Amino acid sequence: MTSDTSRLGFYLLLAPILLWLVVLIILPHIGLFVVSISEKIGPREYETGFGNYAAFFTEPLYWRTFARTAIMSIVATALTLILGFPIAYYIAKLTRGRTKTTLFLMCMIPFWVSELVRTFGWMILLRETGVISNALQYLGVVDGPVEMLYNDAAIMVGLVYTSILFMVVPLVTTLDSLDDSLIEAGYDLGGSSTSIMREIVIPHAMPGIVSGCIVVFMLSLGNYLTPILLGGKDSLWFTGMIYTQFITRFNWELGSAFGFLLLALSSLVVFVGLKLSRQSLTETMGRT
Amino acid sequence: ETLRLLTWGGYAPDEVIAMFEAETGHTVEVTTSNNEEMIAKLRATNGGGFDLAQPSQDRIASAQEEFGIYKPIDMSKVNAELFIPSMLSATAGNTTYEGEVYGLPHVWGTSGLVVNTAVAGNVTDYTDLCDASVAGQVSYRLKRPTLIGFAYSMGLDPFAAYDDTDAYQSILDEVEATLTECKPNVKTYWDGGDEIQNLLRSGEVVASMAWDTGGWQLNADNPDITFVAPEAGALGWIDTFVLPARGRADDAAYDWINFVMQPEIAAMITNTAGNFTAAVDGDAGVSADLKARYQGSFDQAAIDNIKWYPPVPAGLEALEGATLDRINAAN
Amino acid sequence: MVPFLPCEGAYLSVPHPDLVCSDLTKDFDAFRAVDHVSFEVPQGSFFSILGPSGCGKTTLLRMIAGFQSPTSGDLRIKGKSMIGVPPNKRPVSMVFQHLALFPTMNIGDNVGFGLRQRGVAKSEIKKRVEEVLERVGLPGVSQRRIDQISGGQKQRVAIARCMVLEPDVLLLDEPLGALDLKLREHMKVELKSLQAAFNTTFVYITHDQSEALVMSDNIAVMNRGQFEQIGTPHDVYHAPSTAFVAGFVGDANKIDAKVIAVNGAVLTLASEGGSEMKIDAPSGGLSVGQRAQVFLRPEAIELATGGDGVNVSGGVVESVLFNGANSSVTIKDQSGNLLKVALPQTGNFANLRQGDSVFTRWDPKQARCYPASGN
Amino acid sequence: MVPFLPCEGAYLSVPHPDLVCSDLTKDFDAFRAVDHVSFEVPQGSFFSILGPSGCGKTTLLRMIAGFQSPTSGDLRIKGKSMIGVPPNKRPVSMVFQHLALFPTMNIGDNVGFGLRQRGVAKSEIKKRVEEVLERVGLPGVSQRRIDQISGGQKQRVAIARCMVLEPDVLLLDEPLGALDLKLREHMKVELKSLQAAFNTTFVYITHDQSEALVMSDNIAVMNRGQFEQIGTPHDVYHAPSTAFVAGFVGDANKIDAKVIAVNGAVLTLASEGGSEMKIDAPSGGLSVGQRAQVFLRPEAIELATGGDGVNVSGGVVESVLFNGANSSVTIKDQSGNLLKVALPQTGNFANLRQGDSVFTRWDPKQARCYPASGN
Amino acid sequence: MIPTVPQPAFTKWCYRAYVTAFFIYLALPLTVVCVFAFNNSVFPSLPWEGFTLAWFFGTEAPFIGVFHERAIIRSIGTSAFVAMWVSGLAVAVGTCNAFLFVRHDFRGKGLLYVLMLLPLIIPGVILGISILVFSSSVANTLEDATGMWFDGLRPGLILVILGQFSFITTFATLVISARLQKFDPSLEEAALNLGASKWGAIRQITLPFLLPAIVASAVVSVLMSFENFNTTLMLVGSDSPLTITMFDKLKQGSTPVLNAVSLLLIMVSAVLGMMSLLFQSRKR
Ligand SMILES: Nc1ncnc2c1ncn2[C@@H]1O[C@H](COP(=O)(O)OP(=O)(O)OP(=O)(O)O)[C@@H](O)[C@H]1O
Ligand SMILES: Nc1ncnc2c1ncn2[C@@H]1O[C@H](COP(=O)(O)OP(=O)(O)OP(=O)(O)O)[C@@H](O)[C@H]1O
Ligand SMILES: NCCCCNCCCN
Ligand SMILES: [Mg+2]
Ligand SMILES: [Mg+2]
Repeated sequence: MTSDTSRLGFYLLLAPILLWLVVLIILPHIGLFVVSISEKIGPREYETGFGNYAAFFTEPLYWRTFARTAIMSIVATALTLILGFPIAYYIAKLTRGRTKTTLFLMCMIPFWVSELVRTFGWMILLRETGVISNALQYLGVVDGPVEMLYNDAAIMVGLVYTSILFMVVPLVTTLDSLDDSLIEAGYDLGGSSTSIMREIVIPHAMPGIVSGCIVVFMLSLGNYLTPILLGGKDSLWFTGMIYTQFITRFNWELGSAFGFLLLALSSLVVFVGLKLSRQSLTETMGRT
Repeated sequence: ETLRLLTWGGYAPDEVIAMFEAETGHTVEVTTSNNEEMIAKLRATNGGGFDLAQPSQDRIASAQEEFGIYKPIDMSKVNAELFIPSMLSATAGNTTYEGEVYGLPHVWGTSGLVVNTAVAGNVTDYTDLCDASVAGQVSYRLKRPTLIGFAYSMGLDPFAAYDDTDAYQSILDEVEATLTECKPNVKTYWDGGDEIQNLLRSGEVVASMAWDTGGWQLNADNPDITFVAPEAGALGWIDTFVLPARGRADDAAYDWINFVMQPEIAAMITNTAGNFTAAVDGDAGVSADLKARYQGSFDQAAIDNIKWYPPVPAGLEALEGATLDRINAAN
Repeated sequence: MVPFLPCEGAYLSVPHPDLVCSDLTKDFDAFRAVDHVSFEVPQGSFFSILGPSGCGKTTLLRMIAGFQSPTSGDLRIKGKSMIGVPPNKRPVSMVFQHLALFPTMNIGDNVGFGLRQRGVAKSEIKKRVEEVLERVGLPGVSQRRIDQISGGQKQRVAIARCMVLEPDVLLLDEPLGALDLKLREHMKVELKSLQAAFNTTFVYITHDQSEALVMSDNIAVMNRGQFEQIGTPHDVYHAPSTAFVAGFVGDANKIDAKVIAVNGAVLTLASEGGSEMKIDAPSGGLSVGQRAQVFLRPEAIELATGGDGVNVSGGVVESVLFNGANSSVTIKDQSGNLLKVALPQTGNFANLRQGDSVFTRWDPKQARCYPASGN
Repeated sequence: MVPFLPCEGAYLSVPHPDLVCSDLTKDFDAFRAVDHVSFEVPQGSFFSILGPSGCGKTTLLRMIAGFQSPTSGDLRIKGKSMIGVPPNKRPVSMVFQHLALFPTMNIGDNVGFGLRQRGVAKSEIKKRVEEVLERVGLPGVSQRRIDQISGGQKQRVAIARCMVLEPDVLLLDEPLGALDLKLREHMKVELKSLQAAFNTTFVYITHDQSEALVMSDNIAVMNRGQFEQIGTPHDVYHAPSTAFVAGFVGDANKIDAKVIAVNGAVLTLASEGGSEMKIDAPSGGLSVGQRAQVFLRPEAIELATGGDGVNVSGGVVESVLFNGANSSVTIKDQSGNLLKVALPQTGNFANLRQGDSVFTRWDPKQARCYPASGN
Repeated sequence: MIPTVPQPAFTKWCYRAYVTAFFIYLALPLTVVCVFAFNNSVFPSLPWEGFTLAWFFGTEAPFIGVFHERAIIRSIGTSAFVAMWVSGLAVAVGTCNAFLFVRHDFRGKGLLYVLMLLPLIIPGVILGISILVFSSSVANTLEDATGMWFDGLRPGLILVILGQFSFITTFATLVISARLQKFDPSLEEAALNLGASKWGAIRQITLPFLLPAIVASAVVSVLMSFENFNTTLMLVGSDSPLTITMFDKLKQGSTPVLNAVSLLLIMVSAVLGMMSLLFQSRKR
């Protein structure tokens, strides 16, 4: 109880988190930045400069892919929200007891297997010789095989699938905490379903919506497998580009710059999202 | 000792490993990969993490120059008699950097066309993949062999331009235009050997630029599908043995090299990988079917027309990369 | 957009009670939560439903509000049947147990919610919100967040939110339950005066008898889904019509006894311990030999230093509970029965100590007596 | 391993109070939560600290338990100073406000926890746990989880968990605060009898005057970190030594007035409204012209239909609060002062209605009077 | 909208239909993956060639079952090894963090908390490359200076473990903090009051109370580690965890062996997930 020992305890608790954050997060990102501002001018020769960033802005391929990735991620986030909200609402407000637990668990199932397996499943379903194409032919809806793989829609399906859980869970949590009597009070005061949704339910669910959207957006933006495996020849993804720079092109410098830009983009979108919805990172993410 | 082997799919069949482990007492851990990733991994580890790697011979000298990730071959530990002398010396020539030899030949083969002749018999050259008759049913890799194959097919000579950056760039520009135009024809760009085989086998793809071995393996199941040496010439490659700079099990690595180059073992590898090896008498034990398929694809003219990859000068891949990116991005 | 303006005009000539429930019943599967309840609440009165936890009060109230539909029976407000009318179309408003103020809105928006739903113009809403807040004694708070006001103020905001809609009937589900003791005492009085000021019909449910007694014009005492008695607070306290009401409303000594003589209205009973007592009260048809329960309020018993007469007995002080004005003693009579007796507020007997001998006396008219039931 | 066996033997000859606090003070930064508090608690007595929320009760108790260290002052238990002794080495046990039963252990493990810390043998622990559970009236529950018993039972388990350690002093921090009304009434009586049975010194804090009055041998009334009065429940209720105590303990009418005459012990005062009153009580040195506060309990005022004399005045009934035995009326006198008057339990004046005229009368000895303070 | 407010039957019906469709959407890919593990064909696709267990137990090429695929068996071992370490480290550090954030007030706490949350909004690939780039440059510097080799700083299991740990710890911290927040500190005081030492109180009271959260976060960490791809991809050396091996195989083209592995994975994680949930609800 004396202040000496509690000081010691405090520092003992402080040490691991500092070690973790400094050694694994902060220093590596500084390192990444340092590498991103070194330009390669010959074999094993480098000099400092913003050439890599310049390359990004002068090469349309790079920034287009960047924009494309951002836009598709935002679309995927919006889709996930639209598809997930009714489900979360159903689980939180329209079911009780065992049914509720079961449905909630069922939402978690995809999370329990790796993204690779999920994506693999979609490949089996969507490919030209896949299950859906065959089923449609069998039902006589189409006469020949249909290719549903290798396009942006397939990517969307995969992204939404991969991330829906991260939308539904925080939504269920926040909606659960919405007291039924608030909704009843809304009706009692003459509200309609839409006005109650708009004025009571959604404002209450805002922290869940925001935290769900942040997580889904981050997952989509940083996704690699889904666009690679489900996407077609035009489906470039910025993470794939980073991978290419690091692995195929051995160009760590440009890859680092890309990485930093992606980081900046994600921080920016998250920041803007938080500002627009008047939420704080600590409050929304702290409660997931 | 544990031998950590970084190689292509099919180059280290389980039965061979079992025999090797039984004979030498080493254990083998295999990581399958491709040229780019092999180099990338070794670069990231600064030449560590693996004890033996198998990139293609054209990609060794430049990587060594840039990253210094390999160590020279100690010929005294290699049983040179197991190697076909011409290949040994050709590889030595192409993988010399600052007077040291870094590579030994292992498997060789070609890239060309794999075609379902029943539906796409008209595809006989790389550029035929862009023909309207096979629209949406074509595949190739978005990698440098495709650029080079198309260049030859378009009447250009990319290898000759290797040392002239500007000339090479203009070749690339032409190829880029063609491939960009060809893009709507492509179903998907393939990545791994089995992937393209699956696409061809299921009929989703009917013509493709691919490795010869894939074509021959498919031929066994479906006689309509086979490897076709393109009119402009197949692209010849040799995959090698190299020692990562910081490999820890050199002895095991040399043991492995000497073991797999024995004729019987080489034949086993040929039978699984589908490609012939640089082992003396390696083709003796190879199945007659495979030989027949090889002969069906390559007549003497075609063999003479094989374009063997010269070493890639440093810096060239950056140009190619940019071209590939632009093709990828084009709409 | 204005579905329930107070129904005046045509109806005014016929003096309807505001709320009429007839034979209202609600079953949850096999369990009957509300059992053939009938009552009427006249316009402008304060009607309380008092009963122990789980007796069905909330279920009844929610049927009136439209959140449960009755299994059978009818429910009329201002003469119109409400069966099948959704909650947002009924001319009733409800103050929820935990108030259910919308935490995402400020006070003005909370109070204005109902008017917004009716499509009232913004400026008009603002005016009426200010007005009603003033009437509940909270002028100028409309910009505050709901966590910036105290519990008692929240209470008033919840009422204002309902009253701004001018409902025919205001329903209140134990709205004081969450407040602390002192505040509850205060709000009891305040609620009653708000009701008087608005002159709206209040239907109030509670399990706290003191709340019901203090505020109501009429009280319905509910037990196991049924109404046991409906009456004024005075009736319910002084003339409970069942043993349950006698025991539940107010403090009472309960004595198990047997009738040994009936003489007109006067019963003579013997307690289990053997002491005899006389009761002059509605007997509920008790006859000699029947077992009965006698209820006797602590304040109905007088202490004396000696004497005899009807219902006088000597005893010994078992314990003294000093509690200011509410002090009491427990007295054990000769036959071993314990009797709780309120100490007179005059300060007499304030020096009584454990073990002292003392006499008790009570008026035969002050006790109530019911046939012993199963429980 | 047995650091605080009850200190008997040598000490028995010297009759120490169990707990002595002298000039105990606790500052939180600039804020003084406990301000020079001194008191003694004799062995085996029930000592309550009564005060409004935030007055520093918990802080004081936590200093005794060792969770806060005093800024200044001394604190002795059985004669030994406890300054610097860590909480796990003090011979006191504490019953926490929310009981703090360990949810991860069953009841037996909860009660045995302290003995395990002392390294008592398993079989011995089992025996003593059973014993103490029996003493608190809960034999055989040791295998149950804590969520399998009721609130009142939890209360007793929490006490058993402390008592098994035979502490010199048991501290209780509003242990009834979380219980509902009926259970609280019941536990009040039960706690007192448990204390008598164990004959352990209890230090009990509460903001509920009725708890303190019913249970305690002595009550300290605390306000803003200071003790305003220490005395028996009777003293505190009937002879409050400060205005704060008079207002806080029990219900009282508070009348602001001015001294217009002093005649020995009898003061004559004029209320703000102008009515005159006579008070015969310790005056606290009031002199003519001084402003004063008069406290008058509702039950000290008599109702009459007419008459005159000392402290008699006519008035009109402003409102009637019918509440059974605790009914009262508010009466407005001619000068507009409101007076709350308890209705006699005899049933007289039960028919009083709003607007009736009535007279009030009170004994000059029943009022208390203090100099008006700043607030 | 809620059960107590009546809704038109049609609305209710549509809503249910949507929910059903949604759960079919959720189940479909996994079902398909599992079903094709039993297809007697070398492709995980139609047509259905009959039922076989060869993709589990087969020894004859091309029907080599999971249990005879060296690479897969080895990578499962690698994954398990990585997951154990990651989960152990993450839970340990997460527990410390929880105590730090819940029990202590200090300057810069808010900032540190935001930093702690940061890994949630850093894409996994970036975490991977930043650690790769940083550790490589440290290794290069050290090696240039000392002439020794620092293999731990090169891609390999250590970096994979650190990489996964770097963001999984955030989850562990959040889960454990949430539980610690619900802990009533007076329980610890009660223990002290009953004679326990400071550490004894934590060990006997606080940690058992945290146990459900600790177990839950350990399980979640294991699952996250097992399925992590993005970060691992950049840091992997010669020992690749299961997802990487499967990805390599998938790129090569796929056989139903992958379905078989997936089926096993689904089963194991379902069991793990259930266990942690059961544990949590029982210990609540
Ligand atoms: N939706 C329901 N399904 C089944 N039984 C219910 C339901 N709602 C209430 N009950 C049961 O009906 C009975 C009455 O419940 P109700 O809530 O009306 O009691 P109450 O008088 O309001 O009690 P309290 O004072 O505790 O609020 C209880 O026994 C309860 O368990
Ligand atoms: N750790 C602390 N730091 C600063 N101020 C404190 C601290 N603990 C208590 N206080 C302040 O000291 C005063 C007394 O607090 P304490 O908890 O002792 O009151 P209490 O009488 O127990 O009130 P309650 O009846 O509400 O429990 C309060 O104003 C409180 O805000
Ligand atoms: N199945 C293995 C094929 C290996 C091909 N190596 C090709 C190198 C081309 N540059
Ligand atoms: Mg209720
Ligand atoms: Mg307190």
